[in-house]
Amino acid sequence: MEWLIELIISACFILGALLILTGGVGILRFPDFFTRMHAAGITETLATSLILIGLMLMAGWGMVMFKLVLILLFIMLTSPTASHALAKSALHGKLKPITFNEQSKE
Amino acid sequence: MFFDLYNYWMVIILMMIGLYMVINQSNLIKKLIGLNIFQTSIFIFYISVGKVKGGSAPIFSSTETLYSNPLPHVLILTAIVVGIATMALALALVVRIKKAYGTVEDSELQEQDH
Amino acid sequence: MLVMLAVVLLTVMLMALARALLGPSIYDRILAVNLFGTKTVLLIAVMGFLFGRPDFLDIALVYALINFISIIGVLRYFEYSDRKQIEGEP
Amino acid sequence: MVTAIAIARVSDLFAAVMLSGIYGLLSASFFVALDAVDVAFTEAAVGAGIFPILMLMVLGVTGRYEKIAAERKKARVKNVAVLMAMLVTGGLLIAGMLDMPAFGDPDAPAQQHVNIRYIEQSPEEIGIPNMVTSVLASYRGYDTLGEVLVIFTAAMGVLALFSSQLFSTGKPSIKSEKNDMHEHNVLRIVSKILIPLILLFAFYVQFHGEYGPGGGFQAGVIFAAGIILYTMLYGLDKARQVIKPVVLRVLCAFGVFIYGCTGVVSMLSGGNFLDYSVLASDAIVGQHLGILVIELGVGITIAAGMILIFFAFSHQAATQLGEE
Repeated sequence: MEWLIELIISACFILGALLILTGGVGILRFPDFFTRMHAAGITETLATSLILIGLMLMAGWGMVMFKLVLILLFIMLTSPTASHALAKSALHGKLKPITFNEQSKE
Repeated sequence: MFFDLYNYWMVIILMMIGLYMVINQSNLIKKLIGLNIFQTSIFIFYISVGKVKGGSAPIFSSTETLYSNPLPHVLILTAIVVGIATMALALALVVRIKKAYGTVEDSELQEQDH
Repeated sequence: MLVMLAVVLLTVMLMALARALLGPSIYDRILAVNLFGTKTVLLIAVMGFLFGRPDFLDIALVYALINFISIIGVLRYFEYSDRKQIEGEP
Repeated sequence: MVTAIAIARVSDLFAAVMLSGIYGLLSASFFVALDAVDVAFTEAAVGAGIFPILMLMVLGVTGRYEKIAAERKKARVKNVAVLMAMLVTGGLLIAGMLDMPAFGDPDAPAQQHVNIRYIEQSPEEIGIPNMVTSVLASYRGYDTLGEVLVIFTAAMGVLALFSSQLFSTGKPSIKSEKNDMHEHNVLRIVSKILIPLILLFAFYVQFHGEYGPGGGFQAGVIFAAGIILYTMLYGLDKARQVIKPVVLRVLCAFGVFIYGCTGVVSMLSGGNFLDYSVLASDAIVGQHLGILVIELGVGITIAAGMILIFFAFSHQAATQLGEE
């Protein structure tokens, strides 16, 4: 049983770390704002939940676990909302020259 | 020797950046941001003085015996909140200046005064 | 394991910082700040476990909240002053 | 930590503010690494939350870009002079720093004096685990009283500078509708869920400050942040209906009043000013009571003061926008 939990924890951490790294590379390398946002937004939620779940398994039952669940809940709620709002206002604020490469790519 | 004191070097660098911004930027808001950096460098200085190697956060627990110094924490804790309050006051002054003079650039302000 | 995680988080924070410095548009910077904030939450949680004092999680919680609030605030006032600049310079 | 250099170089003020937000986050995580949990708490809420928001509101009033073109000519000489001044000051500081004890040295002079007493005696004398709180509220009660007064005064100063109609409860200002973020429906719904949680969390921080990181200062700021979120999403007028500025003003003074009264009461019951041990028959219970009341006073003042400052700025920005 112990080794199973250990295994899950390490799997969570490694996956999370990989995802975060992908997001980081994405935010550096992608050409325009919306693709960057895509890279950041997608990896962020999944990686965060993976890492937090790993930490939860590490902590076991108790107050710590409860707080981790709270953090996870908050991040699940706020991070997509913030991304959404950001994308929306970037789309609305057409005054900034945001390069829209979609047409040319397709 | 130099590596033992690295926190102080960082503090000095930050402090000089803040000083540079306060002296050399003509925009009043930029000056305020510089002031904020200066302030933070002093916070870091206090906190790093209070740190004890191997110590833990100054909240009692049964497992820890060595704690960092709580006194600088107290001072800085209040200083941060006081800092934001005074910063708000300064910003209010900037807004009033903008209203009265129509600009927040230092040089233009001086021209208008003469 | 935890150390590895912390190092990865720090790397990504550096990347986000680079994006915030380079960022051609203001939205890029906001995005980078957002990413940076989330990573800080994680880093603090991990650090709490690393130092063996999980009471630190309170701070991570505050960060999650404050990060959200500041993003919203930035967005709101950015739109707001943009509108003003449009009105001011017809 | 070298974010600061970048801040100095960027001329777009918005970018500078965003960077200073990052800077706040960074320095807060630095504080965590240095064991200053309570400080990190405050710096997180203030440096990364409230400070950028206030800055942005002011930028909305004063304009976004700084003017650089005219400055460049004479800037050369000035730059050299400033750099010289910086080098001299930096050199002096470095010379002074060489005598400082090494980082993290447990035998440093700063670790030798009152600190030992605080660490070793405070569990017996005060009876609460968080040393920062016990030092803050009990040993250094005078300082804290002074600081709360400073914040109170600053809030009053901001109000005095914006001699506004913030307190006229009658007609709502005319052009507030268009700032209400009506288009962000998702935001409004999510925030509706979040705001009660934030306020609840603020209370948790307030009353948990004796056992974990937290206390009046942090709780006040977090509470204010919750209200600020509400104000940003629903507009100033709605928020003013929820919390009347007049009430806030009274509360702001009331917090200081509670604090001072605790001192006077403890004096009347035979102790020194702000000596809580006499408040109850048992010294430790008295200390508990005193710290609880005082933290409450601090929390009320900070929350009310911050919200007042925010309201004042937001009102000012709205009227300024209307005038142009």
